[in-house]
Amino acid sequence: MIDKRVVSAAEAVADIADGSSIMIGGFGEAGSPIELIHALIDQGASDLTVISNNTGSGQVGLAALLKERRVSKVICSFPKTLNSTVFPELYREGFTELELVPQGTLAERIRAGGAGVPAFYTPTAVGTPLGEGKESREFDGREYLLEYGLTADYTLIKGLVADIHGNVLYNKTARNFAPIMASAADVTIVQATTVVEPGVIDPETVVTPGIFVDRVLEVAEPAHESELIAAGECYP
Amino acid sequence: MIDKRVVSAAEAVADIADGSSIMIGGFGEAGSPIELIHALIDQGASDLTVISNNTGSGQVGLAALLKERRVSKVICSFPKTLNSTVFPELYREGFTELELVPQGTLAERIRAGGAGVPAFYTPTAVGTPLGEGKESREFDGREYLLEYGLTADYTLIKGLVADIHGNVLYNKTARNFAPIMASAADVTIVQATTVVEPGVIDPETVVTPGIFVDRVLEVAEPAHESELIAAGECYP
Amino acid sequence: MSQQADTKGWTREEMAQRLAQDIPNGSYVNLGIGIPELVARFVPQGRMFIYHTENGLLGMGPSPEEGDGDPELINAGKRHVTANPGAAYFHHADSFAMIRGGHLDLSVLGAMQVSQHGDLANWSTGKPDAIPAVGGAMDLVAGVKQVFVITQHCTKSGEPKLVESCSYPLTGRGIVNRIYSDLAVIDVTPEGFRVVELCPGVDFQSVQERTGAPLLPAEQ
Amino acid sequence: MSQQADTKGWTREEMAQRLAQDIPNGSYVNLGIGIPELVARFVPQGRMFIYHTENGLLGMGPSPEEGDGDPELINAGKRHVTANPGAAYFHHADSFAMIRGGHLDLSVLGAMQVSQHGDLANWSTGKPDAIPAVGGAMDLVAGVKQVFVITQHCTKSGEPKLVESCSYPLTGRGIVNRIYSDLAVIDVTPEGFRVVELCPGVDFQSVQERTGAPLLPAEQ
Repeated sequence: MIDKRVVSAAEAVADIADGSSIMIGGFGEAGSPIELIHALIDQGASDLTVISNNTGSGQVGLAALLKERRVSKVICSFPKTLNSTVFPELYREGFTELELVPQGTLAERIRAGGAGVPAFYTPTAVGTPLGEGKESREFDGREYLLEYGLTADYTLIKGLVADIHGNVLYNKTARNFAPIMASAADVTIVQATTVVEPGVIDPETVVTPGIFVDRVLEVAEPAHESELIAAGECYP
Repeated sequence: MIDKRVVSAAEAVADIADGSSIMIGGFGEAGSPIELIHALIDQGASDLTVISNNTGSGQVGLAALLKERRVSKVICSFPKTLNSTVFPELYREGFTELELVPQGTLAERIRAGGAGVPAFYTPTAVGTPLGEGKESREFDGREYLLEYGLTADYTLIKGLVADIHGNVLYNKTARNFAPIMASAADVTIVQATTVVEPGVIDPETVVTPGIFVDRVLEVAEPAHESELIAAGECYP
Repeated sequence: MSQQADTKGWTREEMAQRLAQDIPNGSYVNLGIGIPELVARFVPQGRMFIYHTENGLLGMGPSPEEGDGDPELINAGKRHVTANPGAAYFHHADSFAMIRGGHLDLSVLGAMQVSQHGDLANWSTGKPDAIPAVGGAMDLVAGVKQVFVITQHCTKSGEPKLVESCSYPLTGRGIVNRIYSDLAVIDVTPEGFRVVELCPGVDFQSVQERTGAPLLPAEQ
Repeated sequence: MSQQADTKGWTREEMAQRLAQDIPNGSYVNLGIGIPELVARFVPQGRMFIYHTENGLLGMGPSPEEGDGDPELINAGKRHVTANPGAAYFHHADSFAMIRGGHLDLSVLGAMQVSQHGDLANWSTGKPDAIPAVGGAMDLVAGVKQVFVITQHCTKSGEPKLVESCSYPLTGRGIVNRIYSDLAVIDVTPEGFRVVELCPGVDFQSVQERTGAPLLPAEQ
């Protein structure tokens, strides 16, 4: 009586409106939910804010979404990767705004957003240009910056196995941002290689509990960014 | 070349000095590291600060440590349980001080302590006696309290399986505070029912990575608090 | 209990069953210790709820057969429970992230007092010799989307539990959405307590007499 | 490179090997991208290090055979790696909790500049047309117990990288403990740079000439 499956990537992302904020899992190509991103390109939503560690490579997946000029802002720690030409052009042109956040601060802000913590203090970036203008405070004689929790309207992530209640397992370092992003969005959409009945996943090993997941899509043979790029693919 | 095993509970706790702060895992009897606590009683350290969700039951485990008058302060969310008579007496007498912390704030303070976050804001306890006198601040029109990260000199926890690098799996709801406490102490000591070689535990399922663990002790048949109490046991 | 019997109100089971009817299918629910635990017995036909217990389990199932319990599979009341298919175990920081982060749909709690502004007192009498113990109650009311209180309408000595202002120490301020008592279902609204439904055979006036603050009648 | 060859300094591999000799057995180590990655090739006899990669793996092993890589098992430099026995995967918040919480023993990083006060610049030239990208460098230097820098002593154009004060944007302030260059091993002390060891065949004066701040001689 609880079944979070959707039948297509198009259905999964159908309600994403212009102006939405979207967290997108992945560190490089590991964990990038390419099929969901491509469905979002087809769907047409624009003026998006994307929260993701990178900005994609080549002209597929996240880079393709940027190239289609759908993203007005990225919140990101490392927006240049090998084969990453799309974002630099949009950034220099002034089309896409960048909020650069240290990787650990980005992760902790997302975790805080999901955990109901509106703000926290961190030692990261004190005394650097990324700390300039930020509120700071001393604890035990050391300086820390105040950072704010981060939430989004949607999260798109890629799992290895999901059950129809939304419990998710990941593949190796594809886990990266997915569990915390799942917790920080109003609507979390998971594509998984295999979708199973409740009870198949050992409750001791669940990484993302179903409470954080709203929609589950089976994508049995997900594409890998590097393979698409090697094959010269451009999306759409 | 990395082997964190110790051969006895006595060796595991040998260096705990008077005045130490000690996090002790467990929620009720689930996850209570009774053998390590009993070794600490034998060892004799006193004037301890104990951070734990409860204060033990009967006259074994944590309750026995209290009864031996080794604990000058507890930081705790729920210091009264069925069969819990030791702490109430020490508290009324004024021997043991109590810092009462809401359960979720206690967990988050420990997690923050382990994660290098000196302080964070939480909505819990606003407008209640436990929020009185605390620094507060509004975010988006809602009031939050400033709470501080919590660390300790030692953590004592109970796992199900550990490897000699210190990776740990737990049994069901015995997991409770153990993973966060493991991250928040200078020295973390784990008793586990089974101790295995590296590679036996699937890296996808590790709950506490070995980086947080300093000593591993095999206790093949750990006692359960309720069974000891039913058998009329008192320690020592 | 005699007080309650006089008013011919709902039994505790009936209160729990009535509350369960208001929980949408697929809800994630945390049940407090005591009467709230009874709610798990009454899942309306065609619905499924997933129960969270803050000590680290989502997908909590019923109590095991006597003697089948695992001392390390317990609920927040420290009683033996089971895990349903689709369950997940997690540590306390993750468990309270679910609570504080607004991921649970409903928290059902008992009460010592509820004020007409939705303040809840359910953790301490405030007596000087009491051993203070709070557990997860303050986190639940601060973070869960909806808070339902299930309680006898009056104390054993006949004092109203629904009051203008709580005299006991608060668990949370302005956080109760709805109250299920043996006499009525009552919403906390910006205007104060509003009766949603009366127990059959119980009239508005008799509930008002047992309530320490003005009651508004059900909206037509 | 010709500049380096003139001074007959250590090769990159020798620098990495020299650094590895200073890592105690059982250390948890994060290796940055570039020269720092070479350190993993040189584990002294009788020791074992556990490598952390901030994208979510503790117990990182060497690169797989060409063609054997899993595109979802990569390091922070996005290269295929393997997982050793005893490894663990975790998400980014947990990974940076290890970093920020002071659980890693050592971070080895490259540098554009290091100041005599231990300030590090290694993430941005600060040029107006540069695409800023920081990754985890600022977290590593803010949280890891010790920070070792491994770097050529001078830039390709011969400018000193060890300076009085960094002209490039900082990664962190006062956080470098020791520098391994092709010419020397140099500590950052409260008094400034102090030579710990000179590359055989390189004299103090020639290192001083290539350094943008005063050098103190090795303590006897």
